[in-house]
Amino acid sequence: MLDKNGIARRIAKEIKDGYYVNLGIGIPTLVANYIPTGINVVLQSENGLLGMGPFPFEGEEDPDLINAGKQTITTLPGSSIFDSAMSFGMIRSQKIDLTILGAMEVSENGDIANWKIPGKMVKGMGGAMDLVASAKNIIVAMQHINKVGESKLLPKCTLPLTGVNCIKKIVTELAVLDVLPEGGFRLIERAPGVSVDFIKQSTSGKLFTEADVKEMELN
Amino acid sequence: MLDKNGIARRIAKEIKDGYYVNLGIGIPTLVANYIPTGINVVLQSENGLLGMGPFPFEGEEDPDLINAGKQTITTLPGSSIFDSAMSFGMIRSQKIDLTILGAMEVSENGDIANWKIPGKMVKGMGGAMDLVASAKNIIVAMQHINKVGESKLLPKCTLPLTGVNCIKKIVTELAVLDVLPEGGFRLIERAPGVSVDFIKQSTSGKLFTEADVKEMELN
Amino acid sequence: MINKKVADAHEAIRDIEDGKTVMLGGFGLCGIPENCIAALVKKGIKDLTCISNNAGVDDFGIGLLLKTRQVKKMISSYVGENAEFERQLLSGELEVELIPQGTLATRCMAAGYGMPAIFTPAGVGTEVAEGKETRIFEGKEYLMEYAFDADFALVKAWKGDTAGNLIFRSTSRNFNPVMAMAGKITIAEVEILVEPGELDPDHIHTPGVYVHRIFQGSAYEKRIEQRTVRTQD
Amino acid sequence: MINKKVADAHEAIRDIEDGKTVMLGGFGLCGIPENCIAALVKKGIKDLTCISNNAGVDDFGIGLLLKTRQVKKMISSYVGENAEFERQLLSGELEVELIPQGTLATRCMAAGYGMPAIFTPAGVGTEVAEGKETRIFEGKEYLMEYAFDADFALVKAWKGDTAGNLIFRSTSRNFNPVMAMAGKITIAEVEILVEPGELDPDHIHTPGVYVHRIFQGSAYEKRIEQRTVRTQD
Repeated sequence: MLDKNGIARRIAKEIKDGYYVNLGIGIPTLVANYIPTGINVVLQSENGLLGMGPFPFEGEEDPDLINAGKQTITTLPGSSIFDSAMSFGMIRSQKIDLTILGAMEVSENGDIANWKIPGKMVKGMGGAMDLVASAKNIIVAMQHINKVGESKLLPKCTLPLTGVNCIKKIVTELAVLDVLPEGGFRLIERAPGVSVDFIKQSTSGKLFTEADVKEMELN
Repeated sequence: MLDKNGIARRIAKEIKDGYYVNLGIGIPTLVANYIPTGINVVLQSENGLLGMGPFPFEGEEDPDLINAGKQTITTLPGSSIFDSAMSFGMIRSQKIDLTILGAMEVSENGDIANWKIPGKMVKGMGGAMDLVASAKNIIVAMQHINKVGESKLLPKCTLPLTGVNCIKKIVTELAVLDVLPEGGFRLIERAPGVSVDFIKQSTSGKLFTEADVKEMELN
Repeated sequence: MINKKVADAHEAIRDIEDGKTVMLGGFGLCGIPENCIAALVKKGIKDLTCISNNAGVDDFGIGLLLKTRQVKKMISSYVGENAEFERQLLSGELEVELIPQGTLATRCMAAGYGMPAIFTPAGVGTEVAEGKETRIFEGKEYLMEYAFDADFALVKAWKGDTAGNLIFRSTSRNFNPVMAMAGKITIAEVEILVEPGELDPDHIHTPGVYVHRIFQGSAYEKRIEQRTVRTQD
Repeated sequence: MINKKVADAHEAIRDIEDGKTVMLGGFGLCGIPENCIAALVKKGIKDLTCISNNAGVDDFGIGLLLKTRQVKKMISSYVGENAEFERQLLSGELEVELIPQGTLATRCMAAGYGMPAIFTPAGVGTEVAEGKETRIFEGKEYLMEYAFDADFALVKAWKGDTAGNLIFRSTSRNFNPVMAMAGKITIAEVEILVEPGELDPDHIHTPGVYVHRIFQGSAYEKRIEQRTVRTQD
């Protein structure tokens, strides 16, 4: 079973040389720490930055330079700044190769719910609805099972949706899964020490498995 | 009767302090020469400049700095450069207070034709259709009568239209006229030495005149 | 050039009255019009509809206007960092309209660009789409969203000149340029106000035509919402 | 950063084939991709659909492609300065679609901003409106115009870095940034190509994400179409 950093490490392997990538808040942010050396990737922050760098050194924080999670960050050589309209313009026009974001639920037809829990204070969808509706390639980073032991991979989302028919791939503490165009989850890899049966039990939506499901390689 | 510079001089009197103004090619361009001192006006050139200055001195021409007539120009302190989409964005959102342009025909309901003569080579409408469809305040600078002696102020345009129901004021070699919201031209001023009768003869569209039509003041 | 300079925030907001719709630039606490917000608080104008990506924190940014109950409605994409906001919302004192961040930005741009409506896929199939016109282009569904209609836009730039030209610094740019274009009256506060001619025309982000009043702000706190650092290796 | 640098115009346009739709930046002869045009002429690609505000003059700009009859169709707002253009048009060799300049610019921007269509009042009630959907917003009529779909965009910037970031100089900016956003493949030629980090992120007009290939052009003629001067007093 993977911890959050393990999920981030596995997702990092999906990133190809030359990708522009938007990382959501939470586990997706951790992905930046595991991008293999030799792979040139540009991180987009939807508040208006391409070429996001690491956190600043203590004392070098710039209040005018934050990411979409409102954290102080740095820029890298070759970065560019733009306004929010252009930022979502490039998202909508699919110039961003990969979007990685968290979810509360994903359904077997690729719907995602990650912004609202009825009865709880709503914080807002931020840029998530734009990202999921626009991106050609979305990976969800999430826990397979919620805190009360229920599967978050469902036949149908129960929470208000963020986007429909948009998720292609999911990486959880248990597995890597594709969302099939015709509907259903396909088990691609299992986490180290996790059995296919356990993944089956933990997946409430339709799950397709093959005879031999390989274990994730994390390096 | 006014010459081209006279028409430009009369139009310049319509420009108020604090106006952003777009000047078309031809007589409108001449208007810039007659803006009264003490009046602060910013000229927009729709190829992407606010704050257009005079022609450069010989030897100081910059091929990267032209106006919408493709003439070499200069910038003034406080000018700004932007792309063509923003340029027409500010035109459409009516940030430009006054548009001055030429016409082949204007009709009594404010339609304008100024871009195409059937049977002749069509050069294109350039930015004229955007300007006339967007501007809240348009003055047409034109000859009252064409080269074969026909009125250019018509009940209805005969040439393909550039825009409909958009012209509010016309300044010709003979007169200043308003286009009335309910249709028809209203004679406001006559050029020095020009009689109301002559203006009536020269206007094919419906013309409203008052008992006493004052002569233009040009200073 | 046309001189847009006013003395201070108080003069700049002189005609903002109860019940007006006001856009405020900024993302989180980054690039917010601190001086204008302080002046609105001081003036005590009520029943504002605020269009801003976020709602500030309890004691800073738009949070200051919430504390004094000057806001009737917030139109935002994310309002998560504010306990007073939550209290007012749950008690029904405050109305909130949540819209996707890209839709928010593009509806501002649409206003500045004279486009009455735009199409976006954001929110298709979600509750955001309820009651909205949808349309399919090349097999993909879009919502039609309308341009904003704001009485005022309050924006914060780094540098500006008295002709109203603005230059933003780093990610404090965010919503400021699109809101600057969208206000019927746009008020810009800047850290450094210079004379026309001191800014390179090629570097200007917001042309002065979009800005109606400009002043040099003072005492910028520029509070950091999430101070994240790494340690020297 | 991702390296977009290619050796020269020839390499940059390697996959532009007969029949493709190509956007070309520039206004008149100002800010046109001179090196790319020369390479297209040399390569002899035919049946191009060119989207460009103007069509050059007889012996420069897109006029060079017209002379060699490489253009099947021009989509422009103004094509007035070109005798060969006129000849081909009248003889039926060349197809031309004239569209309002603001519509041209905005249809480029729409493509770059992922907006399938936009609304503009330009052309309402004229022959430009023929066959087009119209719609009334708040009593004003608009045409719906579609985003362009161009295979390639060829743009010219002043400075660029190998990450594809572009900075334009003065009014040679014009259509270049919006076309840079709109091409499926965008090729930028620059007068000065530098390494990442040499351009101020706040000064960049076109972020590198929109640019697929970049090269340093050479031998820029930058011809002036209408040399107008005043005399020293």
